[in-house]
Amino acid sequence: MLLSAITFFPLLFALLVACIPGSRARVIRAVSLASSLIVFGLSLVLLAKFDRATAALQFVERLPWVPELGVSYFLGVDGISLWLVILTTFLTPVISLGSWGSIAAKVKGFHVSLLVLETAMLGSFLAMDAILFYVFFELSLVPMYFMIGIWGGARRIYATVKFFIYTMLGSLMMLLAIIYLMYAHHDTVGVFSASVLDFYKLKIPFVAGSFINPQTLLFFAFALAFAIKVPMFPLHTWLPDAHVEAPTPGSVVLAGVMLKMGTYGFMRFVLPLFPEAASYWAWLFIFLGLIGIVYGALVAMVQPDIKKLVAYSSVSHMGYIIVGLFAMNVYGATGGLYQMLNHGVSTGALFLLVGMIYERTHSREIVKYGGLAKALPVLAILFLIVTMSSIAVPLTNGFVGEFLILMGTFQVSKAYGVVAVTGVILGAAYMLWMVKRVFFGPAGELVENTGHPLRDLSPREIVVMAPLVVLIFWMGLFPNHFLDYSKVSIEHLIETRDNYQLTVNPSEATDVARTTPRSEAGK
Amino acid sequence: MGVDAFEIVINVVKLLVIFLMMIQAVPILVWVERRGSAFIQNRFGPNRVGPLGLLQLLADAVKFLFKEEFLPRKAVRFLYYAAPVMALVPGALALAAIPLGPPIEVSAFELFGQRWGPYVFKLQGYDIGVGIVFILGVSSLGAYGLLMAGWGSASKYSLLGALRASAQMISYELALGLSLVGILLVYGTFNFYEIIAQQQGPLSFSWFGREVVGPWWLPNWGVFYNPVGMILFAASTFAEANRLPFDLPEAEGELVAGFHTEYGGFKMLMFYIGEYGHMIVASSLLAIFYFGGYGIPGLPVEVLEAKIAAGTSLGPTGVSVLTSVVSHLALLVKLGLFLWIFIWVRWTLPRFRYDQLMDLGWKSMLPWALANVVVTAVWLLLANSK
Amino acid sequence: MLELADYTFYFLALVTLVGGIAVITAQNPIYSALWLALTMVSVAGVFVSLDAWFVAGVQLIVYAGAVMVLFVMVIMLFDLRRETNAFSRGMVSGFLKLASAGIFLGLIGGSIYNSAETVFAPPPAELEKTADATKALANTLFTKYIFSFEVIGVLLLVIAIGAVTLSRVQGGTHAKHD
Amino acid sequence: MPNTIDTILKVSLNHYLVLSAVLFTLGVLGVLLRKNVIVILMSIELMLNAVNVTFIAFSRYSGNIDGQVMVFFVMTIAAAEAAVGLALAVLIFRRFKEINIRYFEHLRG
Amino acid sequence: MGSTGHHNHESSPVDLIGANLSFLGLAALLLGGIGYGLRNADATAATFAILLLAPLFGFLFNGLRFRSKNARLSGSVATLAAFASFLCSISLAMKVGAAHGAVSTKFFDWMTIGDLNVAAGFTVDKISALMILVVTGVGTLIHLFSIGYMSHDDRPSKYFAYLNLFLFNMLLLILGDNLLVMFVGWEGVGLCSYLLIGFWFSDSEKAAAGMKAFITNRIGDAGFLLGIFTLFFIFGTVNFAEINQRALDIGAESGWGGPMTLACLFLFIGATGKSAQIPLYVWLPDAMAGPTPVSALIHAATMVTAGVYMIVRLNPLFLAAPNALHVVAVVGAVTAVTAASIGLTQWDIKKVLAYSTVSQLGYMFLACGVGAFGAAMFHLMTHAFFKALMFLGSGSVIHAMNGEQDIRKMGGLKKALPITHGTFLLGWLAIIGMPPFAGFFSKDEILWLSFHSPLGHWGLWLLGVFGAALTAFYMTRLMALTFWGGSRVPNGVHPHESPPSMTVPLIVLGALSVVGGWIGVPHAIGHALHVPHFLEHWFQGAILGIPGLKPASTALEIALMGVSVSIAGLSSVAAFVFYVRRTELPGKVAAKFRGFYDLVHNKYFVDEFYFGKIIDPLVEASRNLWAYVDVSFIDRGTYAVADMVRGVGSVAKTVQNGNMQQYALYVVLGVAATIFLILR
Repeated sequence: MLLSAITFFPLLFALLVACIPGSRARVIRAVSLASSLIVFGLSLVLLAKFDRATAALQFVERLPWVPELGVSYFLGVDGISLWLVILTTFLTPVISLGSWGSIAAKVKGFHVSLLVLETAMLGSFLAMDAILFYVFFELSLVPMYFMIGIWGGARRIYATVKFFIYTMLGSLMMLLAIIYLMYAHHDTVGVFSASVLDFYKLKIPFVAGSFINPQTLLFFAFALAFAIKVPMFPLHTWLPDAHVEAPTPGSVVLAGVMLKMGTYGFMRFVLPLFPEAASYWAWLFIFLGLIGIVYGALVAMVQPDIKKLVAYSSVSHMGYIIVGLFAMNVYGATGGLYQMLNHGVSTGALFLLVGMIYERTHSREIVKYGGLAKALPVLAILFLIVTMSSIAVPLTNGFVGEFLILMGTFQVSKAYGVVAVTGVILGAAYMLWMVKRVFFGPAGELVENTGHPLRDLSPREIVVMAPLVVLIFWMGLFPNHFLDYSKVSIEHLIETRDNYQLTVNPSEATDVARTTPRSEAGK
Repeated sequence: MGVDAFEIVINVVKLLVIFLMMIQAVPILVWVERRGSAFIQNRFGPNRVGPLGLLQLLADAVKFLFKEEFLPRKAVRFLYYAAPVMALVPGALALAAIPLGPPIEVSAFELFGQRWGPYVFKLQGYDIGVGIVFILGVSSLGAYGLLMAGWGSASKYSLLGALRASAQMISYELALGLSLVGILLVYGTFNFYEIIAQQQGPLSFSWFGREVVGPWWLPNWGVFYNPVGMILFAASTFAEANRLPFDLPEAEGELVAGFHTEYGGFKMLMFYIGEYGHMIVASSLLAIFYFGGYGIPGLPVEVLEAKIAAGTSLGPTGVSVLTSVVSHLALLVKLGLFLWIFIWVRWTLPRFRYDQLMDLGWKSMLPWALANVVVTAVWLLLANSK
Repeated sequence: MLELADYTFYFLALVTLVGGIAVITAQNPIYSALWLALTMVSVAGVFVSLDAWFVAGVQLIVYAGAVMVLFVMVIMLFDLRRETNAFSRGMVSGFLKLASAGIFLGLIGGSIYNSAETVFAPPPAELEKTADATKALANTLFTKYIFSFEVIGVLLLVIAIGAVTLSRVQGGTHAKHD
Repeated sequence: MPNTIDTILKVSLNHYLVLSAVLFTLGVLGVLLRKNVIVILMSIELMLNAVNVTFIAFSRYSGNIDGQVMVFFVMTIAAAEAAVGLALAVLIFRRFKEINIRYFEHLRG
Repeated sequence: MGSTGHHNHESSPVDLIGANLSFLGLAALLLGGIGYGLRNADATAATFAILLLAPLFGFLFNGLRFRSKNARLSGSVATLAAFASFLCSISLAMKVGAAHGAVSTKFFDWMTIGDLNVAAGFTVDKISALMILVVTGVGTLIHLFSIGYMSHDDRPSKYFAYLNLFLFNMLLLILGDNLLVMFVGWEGVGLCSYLLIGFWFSDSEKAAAGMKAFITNRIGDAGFLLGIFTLFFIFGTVNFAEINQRALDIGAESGWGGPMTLACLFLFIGATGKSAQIPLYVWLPDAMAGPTPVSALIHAATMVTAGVYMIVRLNPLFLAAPNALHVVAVVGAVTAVTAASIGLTQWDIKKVLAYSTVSQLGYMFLACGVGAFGAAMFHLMTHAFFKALMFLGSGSVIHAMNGEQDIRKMGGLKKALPITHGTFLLGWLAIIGMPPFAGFFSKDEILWLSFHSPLGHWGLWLLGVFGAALTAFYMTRLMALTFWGGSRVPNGVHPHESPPSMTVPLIVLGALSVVGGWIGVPHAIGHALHVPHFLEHWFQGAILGIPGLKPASTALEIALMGVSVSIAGLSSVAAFVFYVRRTELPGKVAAKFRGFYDLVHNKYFVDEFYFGKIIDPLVEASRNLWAYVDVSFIDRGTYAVADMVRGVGSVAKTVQNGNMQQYALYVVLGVAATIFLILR
């Protein structure tokens, strides 16, 4: 029940929040914060009970949903999804608290959206049934759509529509592929099933060198959905728009968690489900990932808008993750997973800080800034720390992930490694240049002429940032504390990739047998 | 064939009789009303024609019959003429479903060389198992008469009156129906005979599995079980019949005479008959549901029948007939009382304002009726639980 | 051998169909409504002929008594007179509409003709006494269909609120004047 | 010995179904052809009634009470539909002083 | 800004409470770390813990009260922290000496993934022992110096925090027992360098200089990373000891494509970045934007030598890749000469010293390149002494001149700043290689070995000597223009000697500049004087000897020594003539070789080349990428698809025209079709 509790508590709390009169903004905020903290606490229970010695699924819950089609309510967690779940539950209270400053209107709607979004995100990380996953995956779009569309900037409608249609397009392809897989399961086994575990058992025909064969097409269908979500290089243009228009909490949740749904999808579906196609086409994805790294960094460098810069840096960072995953060795995969968490923490923190700056000056144009470090020293320090994490200075979290990814890439090919490493340089270049233009130098137009003295961070804002900063260093200093939980799963994924199977933790198997959908269908 | 034909004949006769009863009752009621209002208002009333002005009824009838037929210009002929009939028919139909006394059991007898019977004649136009539902359904058709009249007259007063009337009827039908639900829960049946049968004898009910029996003179009437329902029902029937204090549809001050402004003569009379028919039906229902129907307090029908059988030397058929007649008289007494109350109220209370009327219906009576249902249901559950 | 019940059915069917045709052909909506009321009553009769007394009563109360009165009231309120062209225009679409309705009827009729004989060939079983039938109805409604019943209740509430909201006029008799 | 005509005329389930089908088709025609919103709503009531007849007939002929329950639900829905439909009609009328169905075209996005 | 400034001065209660709490927490952390070491391992672990955590503690202590203006308190804490580290360094060095080998400890496993197992492990061997002594020793002195230097600054606490952080990172770099921990320090010192160069960030150019330093370093770091990867995939480990051992086992590889050569070249890229060698030296002169003690500590004595240290650390590996060593040597020699030549024409006192540093670092790489790793370490040490001395001296001068750095506005400061002048003089003598000052021994060993080593070449020696001559010239020029001759000090500036906290370090360093070289007296001389080459003994076992080094004749060595010393001497005499006696001469010479002068004066236009030909085009290209690829191409493509869909939609929407009766018709048709399908 733990996973269901974690997944659906936010939804319940959303209902609770919805019952509070809209005028009681303080109560709403407090309840929302408290509820997301409760969910975080639950996820810590999950962490404490997690058995890190096995690659099998744990805490499995399985109930028939549409028994005729083998669709079930199937939740489970393994080393791959564990940290993403915790990342989600961790970031939500941070965002909730962080939104107190940036969301002034329609507070209730916002918090309801946030909590519903949390459920959707958690659900998609925990769902082990493809249809269930799809449902959560799509559900996550809706609150995000509202977040950007209601609390967004001037061009928010454009951004939301772009965001929505882009993501929708990809996931429709994925739905088709899922249906195909369900039928494939029916053809080989005789019953329908939408369980990812059953999908893993399928042998999907693959023809090297040809495009029109089931595995390749399915591979691309899934990959497209996730590549848009990530987003990968040529499909990334929705991201800067969405980020720029989104309110700060929306950006944080988008960059912090939602992008990870794409990379997680690669790890959970694309790589193990279509091993041959993934190996065969890995070059393409590494290539696009590398382009993403360099291209994202270069374009980030010339952005006139802080938030857009951070958004493009996300493109670059997500390029790393893709490259790491498609390196298909244990370093790349571990690094990729770690980088997902890092990016969630660091870019989330960056967006929060950018939001805090924006709340004070109401502009994000870099040229109007300068000398902010003098006016807002604490913010500047935090920003610098987060920047260091973002550009992967050692002893921050970013380094561990990027190092492992680069190492994995280097193992695949030295040339890939060399290209990927340029991202490290460019990353430092655009971030530091931005820091220099915003925080250093003589006081800029906005810093001087705000009409009121700029106030440094309030205690609340420090409380928002503190856990992120702590985590930045913790993850950088003691990566083993985190990777120990995922190690077995990732090694299992990499080593048995050609014939990947995921089992259910044997100690829980009896429960599953009792509620397996097949026996239900047989009635 | 034979049975069918016989039944049809009997039924037609019964219907005719009951219809005529209703029509005949109306002049009497009109007289009572006029005399009664005069009495209440401390004046004389019609007292010239015949003793106590009783012949006034005849005079009025003659006047109605011989008045000129006319059709207002622009009136819709069909609707104009159909409306009074539509006003009359539902009342009559409803009345036909009401049992006026215990069934007459005719033992088998020989006549014209044939063997007849045994028959059971019910003192009722026809027996429908779900009597009250039928009555409610039929009487709700009464609104059409008003609407047709209002529309067909091509007069604004009429139309407004008709709209008011029908809105009022729909509104109060809810309260009416709901107020009955409580007592229906108590009886557990729709059948009038069964309802009346249950009200014979002294007050007795079960309370947490214990049987409680009251003194012999206190009848087992519905009003003791569901007084709130009774009040609500009575009030709703006033509205349904468009009587004061709910006679907004024909509020003279505003609408001249409401939907029947443009009517005169016999058509007018038919509206009267419809209205009084409503009153009679409503009084009957009140009697049946809350006051034991044709039963006599302290003297259940069986006891009565036994006493008659013992006290006279009639055959079983005769006993049955006599019982029925006595019981019917009991019902008539109750009806007379209730009808008098209708009249009494009319001349006592002032008229509501329209929004007060609607507020009362939707915001007071409907919730009270609902609460009555719930409370009754809970009470029944508790009372019948062991 | 035809019995009274059969004649009753034919009479009611005739009234029903005539009423129905009149509803859709009457140029004046008020006649449509009145004809529809007639149809409702005769449908209630059909129900009675099918021994569904209680449903017939409810049909009278709800349909004939409330819904149709509402219609008539609204029509009268709008003062709708005879319409010069009561039917929507367009030869082609009109033909299409008629044709599709015809096809529809043909298909249903055909299916009735083909299937019902085989499925419901045995003569109908007598239902119990009406009172018992009503009880059985209540039992089914409040046990098997209790959830649907509740849902319908909620629906009605929603509809009531919705209808009130829709037809509320700003500054009506109940508006607060200040 | 009943003759063929009698056999055909002897009322059975099919007769009710045919009655219902015709009534339903009349309703469909009304919806398709009439312009007046209120008449269209009435036509819908007609169709619902036809369905009710079917329900009751099947219920009667299969000895199953569930059909009558369905009729209750249908009636409830019908009442609800009438309430909202009429409210909409009232609004349309207030705005356009006529209740042609074509005015609902203004509602499209 | 006055009000905001005032606002910032006052610490809010929250800040105070936070600072106190964190102070207590940090003290607990420090004690805990030490306790951990004491309990779990032994005194060694505890020593390591104190050595590393003391500066970290200082950083956190000062960093959390960064608003404080109390330079004395901040400086004292920081200096004490550095001094504690120094004491630990001595203790560790003694242990190493006693053990004749490395002393190691391991705190925890940092990363364990697949075959990669990186521990937070630290080791002191003879190389690093020397290094930590230099770093903590010189570091302590510079901390001390800074107390006086930064006493009037706005944010002294922040400054000392950064300085301590730097020390911590530098120690990580030195002590790490594997490449990754070294890389942590490697990047860490880069970060501190960035922060300290941009310490006065309100000045846009200073902030830019910091950024430039960091990014240039980043390029090197990228190379370093690639080197780590290559090494890991060759040897399956990142541990220094294991790498060196396996490199020894494999033996030297020939050719250019070998993995070890590649790894060494990658690592050398890292070294060029950190140690300011061609082509990545451009950041170091700009780095003079930082406070002068920072220049002394980071950009002269310690951080910039990290590249040299790294190569020395991996000397068996580099010896296994001789071609890589050749590259190192050539780059070193060329850098030595180029930087020295630029130094000839600079007017900024610190810039001269900066180019001098680059040049001296070139010597160290030259030494590495010819396999003379001991000599490189030797020069590293002596250079740390005299260059730190000279930077601090220049700091003293700048302090005295109220921030003026242009030597054209100085002159004749000898009288006003006697101690500064005296100590600076010792540094000068050391750097131009006058015996018996420190620089002489170390530089001479390099020159000799570059000539004599089988990995060396006479051409390298020639470059080295030429560089030495240039060094002597520009250093003398600096002395002459700053301290000697007539005063050109502008009116209103009254130079005065610095307080003791600044002069004491100068004196200590001056002494070291004199005696520092005596631990490595060359055999040619030492044999005669019966002075042993201490350093060589010390490094025995830690640094491999030059393979195939033949015994050489003492005469040749002494002759070459004489040549270089006399050329340097002549060169300084010439400079003295130019800038003290006949001050019109430099102008004439400059006019005569106008083109060449401009080239040199403008630093060979390297910055202009980097900016004009690489960075600006890259930024421009990025703009175009954004404008054309993102906005025009991808988005337009998306719109085109969207328009297509919209076109289809506009055709299809005629069906949905709002006419409900038509909808109803569709419904009826649909139902009919369904029935038909069912009946079929």
